[in-house]
Amino acid sequence: MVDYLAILPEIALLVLAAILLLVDIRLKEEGKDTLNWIALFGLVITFVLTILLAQPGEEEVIWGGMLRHDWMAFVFRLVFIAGAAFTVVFSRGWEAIGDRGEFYGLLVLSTLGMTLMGAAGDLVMLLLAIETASIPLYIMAGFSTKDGKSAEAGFKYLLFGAMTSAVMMYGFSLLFGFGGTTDIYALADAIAAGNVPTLPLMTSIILVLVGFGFKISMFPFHFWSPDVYEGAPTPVTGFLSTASKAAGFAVLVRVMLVAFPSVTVEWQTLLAILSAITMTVGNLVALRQTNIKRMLAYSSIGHAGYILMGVAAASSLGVISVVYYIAAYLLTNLAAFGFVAIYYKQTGSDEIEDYAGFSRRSPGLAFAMLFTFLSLGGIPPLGGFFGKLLVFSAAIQADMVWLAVVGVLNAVIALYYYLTVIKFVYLRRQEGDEVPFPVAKSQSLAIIICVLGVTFLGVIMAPMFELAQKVASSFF
Amino acid sequence: MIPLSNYLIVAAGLFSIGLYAVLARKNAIMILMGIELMLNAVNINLVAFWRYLTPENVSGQVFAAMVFVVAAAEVAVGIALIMTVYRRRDTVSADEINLMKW
Amino acid sequence: MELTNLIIWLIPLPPLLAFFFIVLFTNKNNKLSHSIAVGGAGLSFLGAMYVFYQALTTNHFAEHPFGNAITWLNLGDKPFEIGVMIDPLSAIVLFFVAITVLMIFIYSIGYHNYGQPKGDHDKKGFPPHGAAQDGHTVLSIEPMYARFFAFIGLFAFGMFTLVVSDNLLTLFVGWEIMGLCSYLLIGFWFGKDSAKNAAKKAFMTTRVGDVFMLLGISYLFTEAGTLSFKAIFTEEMISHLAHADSYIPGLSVAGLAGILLFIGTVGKSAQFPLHVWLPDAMEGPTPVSAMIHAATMVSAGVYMVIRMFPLLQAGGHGELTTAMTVLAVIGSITALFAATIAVAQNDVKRVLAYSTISQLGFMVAALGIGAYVAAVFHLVTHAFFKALLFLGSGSVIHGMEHGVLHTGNHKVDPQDMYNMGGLSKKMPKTFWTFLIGGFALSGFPLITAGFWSKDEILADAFANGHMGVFWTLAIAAFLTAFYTMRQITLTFLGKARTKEAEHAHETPATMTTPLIVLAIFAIGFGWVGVPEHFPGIGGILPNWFHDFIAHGLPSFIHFETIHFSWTPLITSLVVALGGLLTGWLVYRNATTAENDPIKKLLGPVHTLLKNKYYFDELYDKVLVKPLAVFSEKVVYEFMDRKVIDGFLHKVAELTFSLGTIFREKFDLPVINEFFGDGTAAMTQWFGEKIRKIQSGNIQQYMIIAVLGAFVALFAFWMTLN
Amino acid sequence: MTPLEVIFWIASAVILISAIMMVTRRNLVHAALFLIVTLFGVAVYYVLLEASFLAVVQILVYIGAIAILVIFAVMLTRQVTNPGQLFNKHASLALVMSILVFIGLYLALSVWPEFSAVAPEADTAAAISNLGTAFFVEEDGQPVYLLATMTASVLLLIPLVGAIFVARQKE
Repeated sequence: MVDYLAILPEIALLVLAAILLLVDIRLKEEGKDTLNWIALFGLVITFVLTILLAQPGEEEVIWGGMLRHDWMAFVFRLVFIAGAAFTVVFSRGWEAIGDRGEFYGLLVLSTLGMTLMGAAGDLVMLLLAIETASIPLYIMAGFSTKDGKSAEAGFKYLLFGAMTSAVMMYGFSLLFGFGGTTDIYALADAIAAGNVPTLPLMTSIILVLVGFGFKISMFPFHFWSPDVYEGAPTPVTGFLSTASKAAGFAVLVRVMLVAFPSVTVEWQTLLAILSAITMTVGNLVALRQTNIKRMLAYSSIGHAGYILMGVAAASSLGVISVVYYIAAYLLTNLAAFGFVAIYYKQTGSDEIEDYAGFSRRSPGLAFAMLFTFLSLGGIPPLGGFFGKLLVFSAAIQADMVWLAVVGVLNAVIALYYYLTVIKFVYLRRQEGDEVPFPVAKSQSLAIIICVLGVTFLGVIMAPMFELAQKVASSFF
Repeated sequence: MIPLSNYLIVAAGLFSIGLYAVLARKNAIMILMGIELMLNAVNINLVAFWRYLTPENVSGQVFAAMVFVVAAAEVAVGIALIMTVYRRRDTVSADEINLMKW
Repeated sequence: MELTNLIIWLIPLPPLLAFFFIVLFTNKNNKLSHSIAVGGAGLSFLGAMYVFYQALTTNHFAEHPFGNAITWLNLGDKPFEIGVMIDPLSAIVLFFVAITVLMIFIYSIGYHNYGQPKGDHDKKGFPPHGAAQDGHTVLSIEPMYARFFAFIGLFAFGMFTLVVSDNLLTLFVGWEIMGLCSYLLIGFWFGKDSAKNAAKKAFMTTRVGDVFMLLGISYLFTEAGTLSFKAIFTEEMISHLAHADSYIPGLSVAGLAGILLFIGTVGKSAQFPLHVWLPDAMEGPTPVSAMIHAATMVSAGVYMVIRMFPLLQAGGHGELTTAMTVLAVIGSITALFAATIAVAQNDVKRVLAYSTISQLGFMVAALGIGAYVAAVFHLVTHAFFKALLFLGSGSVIHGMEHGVLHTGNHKVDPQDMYNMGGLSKKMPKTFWTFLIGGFALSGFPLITAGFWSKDEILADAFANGHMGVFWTLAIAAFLTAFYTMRQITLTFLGKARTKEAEHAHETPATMTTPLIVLAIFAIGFGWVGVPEHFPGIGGILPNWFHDFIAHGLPSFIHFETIHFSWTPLITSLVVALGGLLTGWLVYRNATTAENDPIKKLLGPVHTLLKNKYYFDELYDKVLVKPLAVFSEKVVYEFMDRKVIDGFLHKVAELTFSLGTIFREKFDLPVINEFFGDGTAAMTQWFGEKIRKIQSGNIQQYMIIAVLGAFVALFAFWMTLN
Repeated sequence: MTPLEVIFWIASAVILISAIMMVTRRNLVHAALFLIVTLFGVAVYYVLLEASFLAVVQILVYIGAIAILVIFAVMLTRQVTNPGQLFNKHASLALVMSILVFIGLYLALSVWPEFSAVAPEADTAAAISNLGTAFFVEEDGQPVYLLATMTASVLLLIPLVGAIFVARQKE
């Protein structure tokens, strides 16, 4: 019974996907708005059900070891479902996707894959979960088939994803050979007992990291993300940059910490170096961008670098910082892409220059944007700040002061380009900026929730922090 | 008897050939075919490991079967996306599909 | 006790509520907005005074400071607590902050021309230009009047939070809120490019300090496991921190953390070499200058470093630690360096800006030589007289603007002191209060507060044998008196040098009343800290200040009472009076900026001073430009276009074309190829290759990914062997 | 050499040579045919490794599905033969990289003690029936791979939805 209750969210998501796909067939063209509401309510209900019924209890290993029913799985489930729900809100009325049942169905299926990624305790399950999460995203990125850029985004995303996942699978096969088991938790002991030398083991780890690095857009596997983020429909980009990335981190944390304790120092060093390069590359290139989606893409590469810092720390505080950072980052980046989506729908432009006069057209939205960008930049007392603080502390605690210094310098650079956008929003004017800006009720509500959430995470951190502590306690 | 190493070396070779197709062939369909080669290399590995190290346990074969599923799904979606791009741009050459850059 | 603690918690709240109220509800109604803001500041003021009174009347207050804490985060075995604390240091800081903040709020009403009509052509983001009324032009009300009060409310909230905090984290929160507000307020007139740039500069420069401070905070937290002052400043903890080695050889954990935190102060309190933002910040409205540069933000930097004194002195056993030496050197350099610049400035506010940097340097240097009480004393007196001077200068500018509106000649800069002169008769209240403030700044003997605090710093430096610091500060003090008198002479004395100055007007009571109140403190506050051994009057009044503050330090830190000595006293008398006299003598007949007497005397050095030692230009050349070029050329063009793409080509060419090239170049007649078509062909061949460079190419991305994985593995393999 | 070894060497040669042929063909239909040959070679491997179920799946399902899909794609995009260059401008580097990857994998694996292991005697017939049940049936009250099977079915649903979506675009 525990087994079924534990995968209640997955069951609910599957049912929701089926409903969406079936209802779509029956609906007439003018009634397609309903799909958005069904998807939103379905996800909200799933979210509530998850909190109420699927909290982890005593028994952790379920489904014959396929899944782990622990706090990590639980927290990340909430993260993914919330991400999907916000994405649904921002997809509302978006041309070519907002009225498509397939789109919502794929979104929900992808979320299902992610929730499994967060919980997978077995390489077989992990592989299936990663693909279940990724393949719908390839289609979603290329969903606006009338838009050449979108099709190209899907195309590039698929090719890069398929290549890296093939490399990752090769790594999986080697791990299976070294350990003789597919259970991630049994792997550590089996590897230790089987006298696998460090070189082949590190080879398999690096191969696996290619796949994980692709999901979290870590250097040098990040190249796809600016192109794909720019081309994909903006709501999809928001989902890619938050939930999908968070899923990658969930897997990375679990696999690294659980399966490879014998070579912790080696992979720690590797991840620390990659973290430093990732954030530096992301932030420096972001400085030069003129398209806001591309800029946010590079900025999210930078954020991936910060989060990697917490993973590289390989400590309890490290895991806490990763979870906390992801929670704050989820809300801020979803809101950020929300603004981009709303603005694009009104003006048809993604250029940062065209944000001039935004504050006049919609003071409330502009204020929320200010908030969001300040949180991304790590200004207290917002969630982004506390996330950064934790990540830096984790790095320092792990004796990687140099990494923290790199992180701090990067934070300064990052602040600059966030403020550049704010400069256009608040200080520049353009013709016709007296015209006010209609925003759908559900979208303003979503943005208010994001902003409040970010402030909450920055001011009253105890609840989230304790949750993150529980997550960490399943590893240490 | 055939040692395990023989299978692993052929698998590594197949993987590298597939990788070369992915990295170097311009035609996107060829890239997908290259990925198929890589996945087959993975499967040779899995089955060989199963037979030589854990024949009493079926997990290697199950794993291989799941790789089939993944391969099929990726190819199907891949071809769908390639068709979309082809309709818009009249080409399937990976290096001509570069509207977005820098 | 309970009531007091509750009030301490509540002190920061009213200005914050005022901020929200004004922003959300009343921003259309000017009167209601300023009433709410002033009311909020008033409530905080009452609360602060109550707490201060309780602090004075409680026995053994220093041993049992007020405050309590709540658990904020449960970090497993050690809960993370935040809370409030009022000990002698924060009590005295709270006292002056509450007074000055309230005065500045009231002053702002008049400064922003409340009660005047709306300007004819005034736009948001620009200073008001005046309105036509009954045929002549009068001052007009600030177009963003309500918004200003909202911002300063938030700012006050940040400052109060910082002062009542019992731990570094909430202190930092207050610190950063002020950083944000200073950005908003310096750039209040964002329509002016200069204001916009100044705001950006202030924010970015202080941010440099802030990140180091944050690093210091996290480092301290990792090592000490707590950020609470009470928990850190225990004998065991301090000695633990003093004896643990940090990453930097020769520095203890306490030393490194202290220096990192101090870099935060360097940014916030505009110490050398991060001082560049403060003079530019004068682009903000004058009450902002008073608020940021006297009462709150820059003082906060010094307050923080004073607060961390037990950490800075850890391990020194009475001798100077590395951290303290850093403070002493930076402080002295700043004090002298800024004072020399102030001598050559003609803008009435800029002189004060550099003077502030210089005086903050005095405090930092005092702390650096261990003169804890003197540093606090100067912090308080300086807050009073510098707020007074800033508000006074605002009043002068206001009066001059009157004149400008009267004559209609907008080319005349109302802030240039050479356009003034003789204002003492036109604006008597402003003159007398400014005179008091100026004399306090110069350290006019016996009657002004500035004398007592500055004298104490010099006496301390002398008594403990820090002669380098002593003489540096003495020269700085002389310059202080000199430029102050220069300012007073040019502004108020003599005859009016322009028509505008002739038509200047005294400002309304909302502006002059705060001046008078602050002037009282600028004189009277010195009397609470007269040393016992001072000849003649020492001991008449008890040296209350010294007892009160010194007892606030943890008991394991000991001070030796310094013995009275004539040398520092005479020095401070000579520099103060000498400076004032020289200033008056040199400038009483000054006419125009071109004929500035000092300019003739110093020649090219004057140009150097006037241009602030070219520090802005230096930073622009060394930091700003290179970074821009770096991101433009190196990252964007070089990294992206050349390195990644070029690298791929080069590698391919090297491996595969090497053989071909060699065969062709050596097999074919070498000379013919080399001097003939060969070079041209090579160039073309390269050009062709480069022309083909493009990206957005997914396979190129893949190659880099595989290459990256391979390099990682190879690097790992190399470390194995 | 035992007959098994002979079969192994022939299969290896078929796999590698036809893979190389596939990569270098200009005509995409030919390339697809070589892919099918490679996949057959892999199926022979499965037989040698006594994984007969997978061998059957490889031939009946996989080759059918993949090869037909690829050939359809080739036909639909009318790109049977590639005009212009076969390889992109990084081809030479890609070749170096691929060779390095092969050498790297070989070197890394060769230090593993089990690298040259010999196959133990095993009752592989039992394994087939175990495999059949492993997908669906519970073992010791624990459904071992049941959830994986269900996820795989969801995963297969996705391209179905995607295909419908793409097919509808024609309108």
